[in-house]
Amino acid sequence: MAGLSQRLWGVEFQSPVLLASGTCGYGAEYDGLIPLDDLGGIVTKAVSLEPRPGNLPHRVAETPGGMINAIGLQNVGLKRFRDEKLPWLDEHLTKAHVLVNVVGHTVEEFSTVVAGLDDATGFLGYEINVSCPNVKGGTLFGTDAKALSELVRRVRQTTARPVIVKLTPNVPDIAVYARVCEDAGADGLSTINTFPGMLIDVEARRPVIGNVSGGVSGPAILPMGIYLTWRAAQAVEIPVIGIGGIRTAFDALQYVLAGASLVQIGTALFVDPNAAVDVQRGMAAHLESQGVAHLSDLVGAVELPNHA
Amino acid sequence: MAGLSQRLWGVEFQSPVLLASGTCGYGAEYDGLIPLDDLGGIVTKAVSLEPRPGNLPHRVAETPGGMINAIGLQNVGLKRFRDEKLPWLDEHLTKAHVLVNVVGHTVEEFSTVVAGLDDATGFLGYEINVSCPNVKGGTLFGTDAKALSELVRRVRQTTARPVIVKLTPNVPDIAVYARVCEDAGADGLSTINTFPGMLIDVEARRPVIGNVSGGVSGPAILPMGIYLTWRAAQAVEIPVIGIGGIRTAFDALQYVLAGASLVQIGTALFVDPNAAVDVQRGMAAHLESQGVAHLSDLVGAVELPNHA
Amino acid sequence: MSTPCRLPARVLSNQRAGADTYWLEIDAPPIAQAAVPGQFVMIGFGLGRLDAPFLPRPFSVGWRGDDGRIGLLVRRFGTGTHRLAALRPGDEVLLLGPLGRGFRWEQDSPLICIAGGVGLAPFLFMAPEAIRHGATVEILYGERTGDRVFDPQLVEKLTGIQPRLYTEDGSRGQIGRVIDGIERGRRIQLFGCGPTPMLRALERLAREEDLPLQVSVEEHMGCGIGTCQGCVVRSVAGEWIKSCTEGPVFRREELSWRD
Amino acid sequence: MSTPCRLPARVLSNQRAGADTYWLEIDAPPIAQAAVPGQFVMIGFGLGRLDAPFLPRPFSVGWRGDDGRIGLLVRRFGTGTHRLAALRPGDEVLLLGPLGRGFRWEQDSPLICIAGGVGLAPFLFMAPEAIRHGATVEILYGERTGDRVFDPQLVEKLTGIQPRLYTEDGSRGQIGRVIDGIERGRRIQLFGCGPTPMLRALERLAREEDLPLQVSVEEHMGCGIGTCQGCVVRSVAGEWIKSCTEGPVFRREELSWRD
Ligand SMILES: Cc1cc2nc3c(=O)[nH]c(=O)nc-3n(C[C@H](O)[C@H](O)[C@H](O)COP(=O)(O)OP(=O)(O)OC[C@H]3O[C@@H](n4cnc5c(N)ncnc54)[C@H](O)[C@@H]3O)c2cc1C
Ligand SMILES: Cc1cc2nc3c(=O)[nH]c(=O)nc-3n(C[C@H](O)[C@H](O)[C@H](O)COP(=O)(O)OP(=O)(O)OC[C@H]3O[C@@H](n4cnc5c(N)ncnc54)[C@H](O)[C@@H]3O)c2cc1C
Ligand SMILES: Cc1cc2nc3c(=O)[nH]c(=O)nc-3n(C[C@H](O)[C@H](O)[C@H](O)COP(=O)(O)O)c2cc1C
Ligand SMILES: Cc1cc2nc3c(=O)[nH]c(=O)nc-3n(C[C@H](O)[C@H](O)[C@H](O)COP(=O)(O)O)c2cc1C
Ligand code: FES
Ligand code: FES
Repeated sequence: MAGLSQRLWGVEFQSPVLLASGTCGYGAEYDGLIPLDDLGGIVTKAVSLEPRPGNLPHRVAETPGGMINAIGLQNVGLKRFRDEKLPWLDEHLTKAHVLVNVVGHTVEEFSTVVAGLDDATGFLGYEINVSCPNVKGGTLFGTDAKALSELVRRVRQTTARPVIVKLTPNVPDIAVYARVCEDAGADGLSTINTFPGMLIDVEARRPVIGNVSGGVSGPAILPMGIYLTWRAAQAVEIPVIGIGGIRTAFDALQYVLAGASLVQIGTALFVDPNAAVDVQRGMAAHLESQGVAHLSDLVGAVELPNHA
Repeated sequence: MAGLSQRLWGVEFQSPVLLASGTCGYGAEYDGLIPLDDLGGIVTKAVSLEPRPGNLPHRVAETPGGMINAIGLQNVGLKRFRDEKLPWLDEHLTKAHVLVNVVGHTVEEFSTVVAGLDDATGFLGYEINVSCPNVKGGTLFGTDAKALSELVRRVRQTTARPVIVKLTPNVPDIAVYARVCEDAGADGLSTINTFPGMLIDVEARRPVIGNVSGGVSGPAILPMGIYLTWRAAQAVEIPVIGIGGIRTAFDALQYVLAGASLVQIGTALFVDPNAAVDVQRGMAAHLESQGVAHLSDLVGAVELPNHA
Repeated sequence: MSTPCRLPARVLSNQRAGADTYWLEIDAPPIAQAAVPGQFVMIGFGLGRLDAPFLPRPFSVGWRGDDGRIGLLVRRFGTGTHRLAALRPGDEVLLLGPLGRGFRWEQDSPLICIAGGVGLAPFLFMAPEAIRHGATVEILYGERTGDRVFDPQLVEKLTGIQPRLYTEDGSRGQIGRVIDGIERGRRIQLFGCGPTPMLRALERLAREEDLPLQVSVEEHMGCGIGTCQGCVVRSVAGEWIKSCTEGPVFRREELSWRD
Repeated sequence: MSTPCRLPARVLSNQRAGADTYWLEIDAPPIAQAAVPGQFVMIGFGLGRLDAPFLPRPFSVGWRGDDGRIGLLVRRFGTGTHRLAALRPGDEVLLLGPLGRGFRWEQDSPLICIAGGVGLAPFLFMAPEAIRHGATVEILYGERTGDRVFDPQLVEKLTGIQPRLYTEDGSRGQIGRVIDGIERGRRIQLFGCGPTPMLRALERLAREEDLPLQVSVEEHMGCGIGTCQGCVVRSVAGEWIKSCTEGPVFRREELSWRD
């Protein structure tokens, strides 16, 4: 699958397909089930400074063509992540890259997590999560251009590794936030995180989700994700990672044509653990059948009609 | 279906179920196909001051669990609407109510349309569309609190009829815009319009939709619509109309429990013209089976967990 | 035009009639009775499912039986048509139809029907109807490849006539484009259904020869009944008009043929 | 625990075994071989469709045959289980399993299995396995109404024993709650699977009588393999722990039983 490889942030990605944060744990959970190291990489569950307990159940439920989740960023915290999770990744992933998804309540917390990981081995860079809808204040940075800029600047100063910012879809114009990140020194963008959603158990007259609302992901959000990725990619020069509802190679290729250099697969993994591997294989087959030598030839290659 | 009736804006709605703007034309298209006058009402296709030509095809396509449309507010304009479309509604709908969906580029245009219709018969009030993602600048009012406030104030001054404002989902917090509308004198809110989305034809490397992007509707957006309706209803005292992805009575009841007094059915009508009639019947059956005397007893009746 | 009817209906049979090509018969008496050639139905599965086709898909009424059945010619194209091609007898579908305006013809000159691919469908219905009323009908039928050609025996059975066949690869019938088969300098009525490039070529020919032409156009449809404005084509006046209610059949003079 | 396996598999049979209750047999040799009682599978349809169940659903392995088949007891509940209940022989499903930690037992005292509703499933698998290894096993099986009772002949065939039956409406078996059938003051091992109120009552009893108890819990699941953190229950230490990997079977001491 030679055509799938790309050089980004100074390293080689053997494939554009990564596993999305929160849907692949810390990698080890997939050990033996899928060939993790053959993928482009994985993005870890969010890591915060202190362990977070997470939300009350139910935390997940199915929605039409997708799912809703309100995990509440339950995670083991910086120290245990570094001591217990990162070593496994370091040892087992030699070709696939690891991005560490980072969350925090304050600029300080974000930068402390980054500083606390930076000299460890086993990962490439950071995906800064300013867009989780499932915790109070979770999208604060993602919807406030000034706070976002300050955050990205600070993280930028803290590390020389790639800093990718994961944007929220809940803004009038994602291009604005994409530019803010680029100007503040981000190396890339991830678009998109989930949409806030809610389900109600009509008989019980109670929210289905313990946290009342949660984030909607899965095929249902595919067209929104493609649009927002296109908007973001049009606005910046840095690479964009396309996320949202990808199930098939064709879904992924839509993101690529819209401007994504890499893609992430989330919810689809729950439906079929082979999803990412199959998407990757399908993308390679498409390149071959269309006589395209390199995937990068397709990045952003959507042709707009003259009138647009 | 006595339990379904409600008094709102000084009139009786025999049912909470309306047909959504843009999915039921000007009503006459359904003549003979479904018993329009048995419904709560219909919301017309957007009416602008001058006729609008609309966007290039393709204008519609299927998405996972929904659809995307970019009609571009093609409509006959104020004069022909008043002369050719309203009389049909006036004559044929004696029990169902009509809301006229109004669009404009400027505050002036909105208020001119409202002023131009206000003394006509055949409709109850206005649904002010500040949220169409398919025309350039179409969501300007919907995402700018100051402009929105000015617009609503102006329309409020122009008419004594009910003024309902249809909000866009593409904002960090819909509660803010809901309050702005209430404070400016709106009589109600409609939540929500479509989400911007895009599809790409991978073989042709072109957007599927002539307008490049469009608005996503249908079951896929159900949980987002319920959430945003809940947020909006929590923020204001005026009635809220719940919209987004409703297919079944249970979907509609989720909106009601979240705080909607009325609901609108859009995309589902394309799948089955009987959708609204069936939803209405199913809601009545639910009230009966649960021993609920009036639908209004369920409006906003979702019980939140103690911790929330 | 009669009011269309919403009809849950059962599939009676589904047979393969060529590569990626299926002939579907559905029990739909009210639609069979009311339909005229060139009209279409929206076929879907109702609100109980989300899988494509979630939105119903438009198909020309491809035939009608005296017993109330209608026939649809289905070519597998995307996800929705793959699902339709897999229908089995007894499966239930939700129909809406008959929809739109059909072909209109005179008895006084031969009807030449130009069918590109699945554009054959409306003519399978039109040919026997027109012949029954005394018209002379000829079908010129083109396919890209021979394997996709709709079963000639089935055509014979449904229409009583044999189309003149053209394939681009020449593997069956004559090699070449269907349009080249039109005899010039003769008073005929032209009817076209097929890919847009074919319809354009046909329009040019009809204009040059000053012949009457009606074409059936294809656009993505939302509702099929004129509410969504999804299915527009450019009118000669430069306006977007709805192909589901003003069409799908238009006289060539009604449409704008510029790009 | 062995690594779970992703397995496209065929339905061999599906029979109605009570009101809203189905017994599904699936050809799944690798899962049948590796499973232990109390483990579960995620069953779904893969990425080709969006209809519920879009996310796979967790079901206890309800039995295994020497020929590689597994049995699932499926109760129709919401949209997803309605679809599973409608599976026909030859249909393909996507399985992931075996998953989680199962029941562990000693040979030295009777095993009393308390099953509420579909909580019967894991014990249909466990009873014969334990009996084969020399244990004494009794199943106390409760249902709300008699019509839902899982076919006693099928239970006999699968397990070789007859559960003591309780229904709340008294229409079959004894009237009352299954928990009332537990004989006190005797050295026994308790195993519970069923609705949370039943498990709570069982825990209280086990605590009072100082008896060992293992329960299988039910939470909404996303992945089934520990990646999503969707399926948590409260541990005795007050932390949310994953029922898919730490459970679904827990010793009563591991969980927090406060509301
Ligand atoms: C009036 C009319 C009559 C037709 N009659 C026939 C017929 O007799 N036999 C036949 O095989 N086909 C016919 N078609 C075309 C048929 O409707 C499309 O092939 C079908 O909709 C494609 O669906 P899909 O899911 O397989 O394609 P996909 O490309 O997966 O569909 C994606 C989207 O595009 C739309 N779409 C794609 N192609 C078309 C198209 N050509 N026309 C309209 N919508 C499209 C679908 O509705 C859907 O929203 C007709 C179309 C029209 C408008
Ligand atoms: C470990 C385990 C073993 C189980 N074993 C069995 C069994 O042997 N037989 C049996 O009939 N049922 C069993 N269940 C319950 C079964 O998984 C649910 O009944 C089923 O998921 C409901 O799906 P639905 O689409 O019909 O319900 P819906 O209410 O329509 O589903 C909506 C959402 O709720 C989730 N959900 C609803 N109820 C449950 C539940 N009780 N547990 C988990 N998720 C739920 C679904 O995954 C979905 O996301 C088991 C559950 C677990 C966790
Ligand atoms: C269960 C679950 C947990 C998630 N946790 C995180 C998280 O910790 N950090 C984050 O940035 N995104 C998280 N996400 C969002 C995904 O990474 C992804 O952006 C989103 O699900 C859309 O992609 P998909 O449609 O392919 O799932 C989570 C998503 C799911 C479904
Ligand atoms: C084809 C189409 C046209 C629409 N046109 C309008 C419009 O003119 N004005 C408006 O306010 N909303 C318009 N909408 C949005 C709907 O009224 C509704 O808010 C949205 O579709 C969500 O509801 P649904 O999921 O039930 O379709 C349109 C939607 C569709 C699908
Ligand atoms: S398909 Fe909706 S107007 Fe023609
Ligand atoms: S179901 Fe995903 S962690 Fe348990």
